[in-house]
Amino acid sequence: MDDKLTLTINGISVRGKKGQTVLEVCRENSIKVPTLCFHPKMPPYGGCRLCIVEIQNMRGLPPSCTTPATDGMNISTHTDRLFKIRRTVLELLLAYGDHNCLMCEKNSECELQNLVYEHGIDTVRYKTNFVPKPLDDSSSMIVRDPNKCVLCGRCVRGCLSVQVNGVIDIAARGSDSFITTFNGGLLNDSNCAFCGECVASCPTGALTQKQSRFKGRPWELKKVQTTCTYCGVGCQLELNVKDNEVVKVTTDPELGGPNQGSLCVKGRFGNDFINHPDRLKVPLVKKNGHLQESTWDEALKIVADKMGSIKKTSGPDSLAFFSSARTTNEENYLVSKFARAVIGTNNVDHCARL
Amino acid sequence: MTNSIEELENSDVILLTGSNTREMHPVISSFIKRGVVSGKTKLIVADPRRIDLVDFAEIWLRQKPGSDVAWLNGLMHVIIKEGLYAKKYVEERTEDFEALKKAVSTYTPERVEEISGIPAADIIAAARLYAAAPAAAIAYAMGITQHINGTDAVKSVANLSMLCGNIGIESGGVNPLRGQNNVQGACDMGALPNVLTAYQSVTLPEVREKFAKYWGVSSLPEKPGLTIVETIDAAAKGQIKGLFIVGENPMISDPDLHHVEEGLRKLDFLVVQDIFLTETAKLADVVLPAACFAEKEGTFSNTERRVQRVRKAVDAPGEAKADWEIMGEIASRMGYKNMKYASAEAIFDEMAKVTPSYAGMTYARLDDGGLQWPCPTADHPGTKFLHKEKFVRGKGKFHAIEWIPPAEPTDSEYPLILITGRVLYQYHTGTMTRRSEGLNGCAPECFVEINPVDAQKLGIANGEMVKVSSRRGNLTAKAVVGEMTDVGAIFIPFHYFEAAANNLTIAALDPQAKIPEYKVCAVKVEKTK
Amino acid sequence: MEPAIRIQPGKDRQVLVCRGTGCESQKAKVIFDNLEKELEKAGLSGSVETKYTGCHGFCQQGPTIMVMPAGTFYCNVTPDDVAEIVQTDLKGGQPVERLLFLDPKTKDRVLTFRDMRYFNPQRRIVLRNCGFINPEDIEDYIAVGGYDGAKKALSMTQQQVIDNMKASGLRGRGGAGFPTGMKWEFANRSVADQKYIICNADEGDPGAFMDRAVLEGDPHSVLEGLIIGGYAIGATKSYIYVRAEYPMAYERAIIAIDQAKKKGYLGKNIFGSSHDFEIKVKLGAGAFVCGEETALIASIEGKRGMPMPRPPFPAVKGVFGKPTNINNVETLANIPVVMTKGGEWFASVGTEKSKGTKVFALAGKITYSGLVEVPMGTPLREIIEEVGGGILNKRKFKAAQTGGPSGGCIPAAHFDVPMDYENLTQLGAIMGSGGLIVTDETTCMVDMAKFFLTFTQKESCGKCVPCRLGTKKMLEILTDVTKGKATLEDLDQLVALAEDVKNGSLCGLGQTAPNPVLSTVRYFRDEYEAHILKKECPARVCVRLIKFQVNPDKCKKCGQCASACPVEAITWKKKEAALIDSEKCIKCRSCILACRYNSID
Amino acid sequence: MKEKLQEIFSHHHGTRDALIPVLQDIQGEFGYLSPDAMDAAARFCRMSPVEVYGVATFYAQFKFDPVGRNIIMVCQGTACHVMGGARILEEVASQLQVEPGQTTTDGRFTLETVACIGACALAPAMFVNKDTHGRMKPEKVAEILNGTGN
Repeated sequence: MDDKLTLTINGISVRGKKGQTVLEVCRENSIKVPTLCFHPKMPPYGGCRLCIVEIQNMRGLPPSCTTPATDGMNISTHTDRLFKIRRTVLELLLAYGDHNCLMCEKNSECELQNLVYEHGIDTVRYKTNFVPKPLDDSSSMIVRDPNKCVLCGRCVRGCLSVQVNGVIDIAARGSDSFITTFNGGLLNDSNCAFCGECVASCPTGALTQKQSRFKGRPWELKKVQTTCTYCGVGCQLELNVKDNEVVKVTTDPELGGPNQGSLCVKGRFGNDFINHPDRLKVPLVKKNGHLQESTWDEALKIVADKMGSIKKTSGPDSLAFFSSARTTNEENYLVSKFARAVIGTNNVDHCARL
Repeated sequence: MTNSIEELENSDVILLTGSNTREMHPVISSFIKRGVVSGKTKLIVADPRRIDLVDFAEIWLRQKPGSDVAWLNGLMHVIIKEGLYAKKYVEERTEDFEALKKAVSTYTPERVEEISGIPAADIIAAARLYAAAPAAAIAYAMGITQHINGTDAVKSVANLSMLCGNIGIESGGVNPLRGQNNVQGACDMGALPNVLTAYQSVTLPEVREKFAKYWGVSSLPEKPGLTIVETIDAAAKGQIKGLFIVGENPMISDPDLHHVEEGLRKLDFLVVQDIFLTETAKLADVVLPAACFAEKEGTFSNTERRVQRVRKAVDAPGEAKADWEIMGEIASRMGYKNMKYASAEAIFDEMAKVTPSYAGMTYARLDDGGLQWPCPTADHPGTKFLHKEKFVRGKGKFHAIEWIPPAEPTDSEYPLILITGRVLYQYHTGTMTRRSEGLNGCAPECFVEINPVDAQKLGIANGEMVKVSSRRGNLTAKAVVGEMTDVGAIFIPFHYFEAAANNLTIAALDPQAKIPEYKVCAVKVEKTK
Repeated sequence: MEPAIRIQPGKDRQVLVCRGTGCESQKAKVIFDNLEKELEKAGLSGSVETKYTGCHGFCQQGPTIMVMPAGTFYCNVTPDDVAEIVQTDLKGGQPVERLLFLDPKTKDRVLTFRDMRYFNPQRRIVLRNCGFINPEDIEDYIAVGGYDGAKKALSMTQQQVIDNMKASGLRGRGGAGFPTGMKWEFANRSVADQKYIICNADEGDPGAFMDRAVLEGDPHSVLEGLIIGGYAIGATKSYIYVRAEYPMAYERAIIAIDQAKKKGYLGKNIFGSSHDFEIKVKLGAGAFVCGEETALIASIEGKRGMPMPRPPFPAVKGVFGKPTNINNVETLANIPVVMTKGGEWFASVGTEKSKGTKVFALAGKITYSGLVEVPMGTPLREIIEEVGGGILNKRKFKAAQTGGPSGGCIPAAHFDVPMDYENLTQLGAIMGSGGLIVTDETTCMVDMAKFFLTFTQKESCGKCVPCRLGTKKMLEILTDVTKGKATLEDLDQLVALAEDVKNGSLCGLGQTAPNPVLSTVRYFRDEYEAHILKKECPARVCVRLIKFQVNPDKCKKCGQCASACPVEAITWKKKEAALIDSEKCIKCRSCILACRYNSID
Repeated sequence: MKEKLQEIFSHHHGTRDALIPVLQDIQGEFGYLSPDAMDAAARFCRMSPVEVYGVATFYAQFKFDPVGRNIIMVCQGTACHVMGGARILEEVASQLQVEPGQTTTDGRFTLETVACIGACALAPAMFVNKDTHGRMKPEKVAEILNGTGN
């Protein structure tokens, strides 16, 4: 069966596939439709009303993120009418929140900020009696600022639909709605597993990583893709580096790998050990029953000499090697090679069983 | 894993046992949970603890610790008796079915209930649910393996999977979930006493010859070496004199720590190469500072056999160096010239030449999402799931397995069963996680999970300090009274050096895999005065 | 207009006691008990049957009772009146004159409901049985031809049933007015292993109560409508979603379902056919937005009642992801009649595009509030002046508000408008579910708009930004207007924002929430401007803008204000203008409401 | 409480679509939804507790604090508004010295508003427990409140 569709978008004929939404077709054809509550990992929500489009013979202004593309559709994505409503939506969000980009960790990575700029908003028409709410600063990993929340529900869908952790949801309704934990408590008192999916999915500064606050602006960070050092899943993540220091961990579905853009608490928040002052920096050698700082030259000489002499006097099988399930393949290969080729023993193992 | 992580989201049934997946492999648990909430997957959890995933389970089998072979045989008993197994698959693709049939014939649901404590009706229900699924996956972890009959249990799991035709199909299979980032890789690379890379046996002359040629030596040792626990024993007996430890911390991770310490102290020479001064490193004669994963290049192989790149993001602190650089320098100093490498990539390329399942891999190819072995040639796309058309060995072999009881039964002096394991916020011996502010803050101290019935009997209230003792040692920790563990069992995480659970554990080993029985030993609990 | 009701064998008369909410709250039960006692005493138990019914519709004069078959209609009955009714009427054969309805125009007592001006212009299809049958007895319903429509439908093909419905021209009475036959056809075309039909009884418009009256007074007609619709679309499962505020409707629906099950009208192989059909009742939990179809579905599924954008439409993907058809109570109550009398017959009632009748909940500043059912196209004036008896206290008609929070108003200039979908839409009001609130010169239209916006703002689910925050901002502006703090620029902003909320919102709630504002600005801009420019509330409702001073030029010196004042803040002597002591005044507006001459500023 | 919850659960099928009826029954029994009860309902309906909380707070019907022995509901429907319902609410609130949604300190009354009870012909209307009081006037409030049980 042919699953190709032909649609007209903004007067231009484009191709799509059956099963795609209007938004997906737009994106594949490089037509930029603004979105806020949309997230590619999550079921569409249709709440922010920014991705609305006009479709011939269709009532109202359907959101492109939920509307299935059908053959022959005639779609307009950037009419004056749409622009006017999008602007109103953005201004309302600005009017009922505390969006101060200068003091926001998310500055330059904020989707709301970008949308406001793209819509040429330099002043907010609406004066409101917005009353700020207190921050939830209880956790050592995540800061929640309800005043920057746009209720797009992405954190909730990340928690409920992607991670299926069930920690947060939207409570109450209407303009009283807010993101909550069970019974409205602090995040740290909740059943949160701190996977950080919510933080990663938040388009604004409402959810940010605490440890990395004030450690570097987005444009100062160099991102290096690597594989997580914790469990056997092998999540792909990005170490965010500033001045030779890992200040933050992020991930992205685009990185590939088994985790599809998710992480757990250890992968996302557990890499501060890298910079820990306890890290070993120089070789230590036991002298008079105490370990003392030494040089590579001295330490390696002792190791080579001592192993050589044990091999000589007691035979290769009196030496043994514990390799590690935490070092790389290359290094495990080398430990095996070392034991077998250099020493001549099969006494090599690692903690696979422990 | 025979199959891939993402396939779990589409399994019709997942039998999950001996894995607290939500804490140990949170990312994998999300795939499972998504499958369940979407209505696609029915989950069967077999676990002595009421782990979080029980909330998502259709059926929860709460077995007594150490009874896995029995209930697995029980499931197969029902499946065979009711004719629910994959007859065509069994006939065409497996062998020794009759032996299995005979072995499980005595494991009636009633007898299994007696051994495992699982109600007979639940055994039957679980068997029917599992057998009816077009694609059923089994996922397990150390809860299955860390027993004196761990190998038997693993074989039983494989028996069950084959019986219903689930090996070699998408979203099915037998899927051990690896606990550490590169256990898979360390095994693949031959950091094992009996095999070289890709499980090429040291006992085969042609294998030794091949490696000797590539490594530029005249011969390689043919006698399988000692495992970790055997090494410690041998050290204690004075047979091992020198030990080189790379990034391991047996002073917390190994069973019966008093015995471990005794062995290590008896050594003539101990080298520890690590990123922190671990409990083990403190006993060393020489400690070599290593670079951590963020400071070097290389590859890890994950639990689904996916080989992925590790990349350098920052410089190592001080004079610390990558392990591979250190090993190379020592080898040079010992007169061996074939371990000088310009880069990690050069090592990988050499390894790939002697490793059939990695032969088609290069760093360049790995850059795009990694590759799953076997990947034998440069144009091979990698392997999503194993045994697709036929088993690697030809026919799938059924093993007739009999259940044996745990090594150390409870008695009047030590009346409770100790289960050890992990918690979400800590990792293994805590070397890294206990130095992470956020993680350690969430789980800063050891605890003892105890059922309210036992707690009341012992006069213990939630949050009180208790002393737990076994024949080998003791520890003191806070009691957490709750329904997580069943009556008669307690649980203690092993991450904490100040209350090291392995003070208590027994070094009883599985005779085949040499795995210690971490999941069952006899202990007593008392209120501290 | 009255059905051929069933009377117990051997009895020749029947006393129908209204147990609608209005009468029930005024001791209808005591009246009923007294009636039985008195009949016993008078030895009439053998010949007179007593019966509880649903709402008679004439709530203003409740409690009401009717003696059938004569049709004698007694108003404002108290428990003490019962003995006299038994003795004089039932035993003596003479009506109790003083309890008969007094026609305000002719000043005559009217003997039967058939002759009452309130009932006369009405044409009852939906309410055909309400007030005449015992809603808790299926036999009563069967006696008036109940379930004949269902039997007939089951003997036809699905397409024939749908075609009949299309021929009737019946449009959804929930508000949007979508043709029911077409809706069924869509659901019928969806292929699935399970389909659902849902009765939307979440009557959310605060001012409408016809769905409640039907479910309470004639629940089987709704069940029958569901059976017919279920058969037509191929649904075997059904829900009635009733709002929690209607406990009696809930209970009666449950009783009706039990009785229908016992009869074999529900369950497996209904009416001996091969069709299965079951109905469950779900109680809402207090959310107006759940009247919206997709929100209602979410609510049935146990979720937050937040709407989903359409498509997919419920007819394709509804409750539990299955094709679902939703009809409201009034629509469903029409359906048995459409079946028995035929689509063509039904189409003969009403106007060209709006067929059948419409039930209006007549309330507000009207003499006789209650439920009235008139043919589509009946002029507003006739409903208010003939049926409703005109404006309360002979004040001046200002506007009629229809469609509740989603609707708008019809000003006096359009008093003769025929009430049908098209005309109302054109005026910027909507048919909605049939709430018809009458206002007079003491109603402030800004306050009215603010009232509705307060409601929608509170009931907004919060999912989409225009509705969540746009209505909030609109309410802030309206509040400023009523306080005299707004400017003309604010008014412009209000209108501009209203347009964006209307066009930009996700669901019907947000899309229609600005209607009360747009409509009142359209017809009563002068009132807005008076608030803004003169800091005056012409209707003297907005307390912050009222001086609470007697205007001596207008004062007729009658003293009504002084006697209405609850705190004795008004001094008045005969032939003198009254004086309000501002120290004592609590600004309760009792004086303003009491003054017939609008002489308090 | 456990037994009563079990009794309530026994009348329902433990799936998500039973949640609202379950919560209604719980509130019917205890007068409000305690965190423990919501947690139990979550387990029964196989949802996470926070989802139950999200659902419960969405609907106006549910209460999260114990209610008074008598519930006063003042109708805020359109007809009631036009006929002076706001004034009735004001009067009740001032006599009881509570805001809508609150309970008097002695636990005797809880004051609530309702969007519309469909008794528009009786506007303005208020309800004391199950009794309807139509065509209300502010001066009738005191008498009605006094006539209500402790």
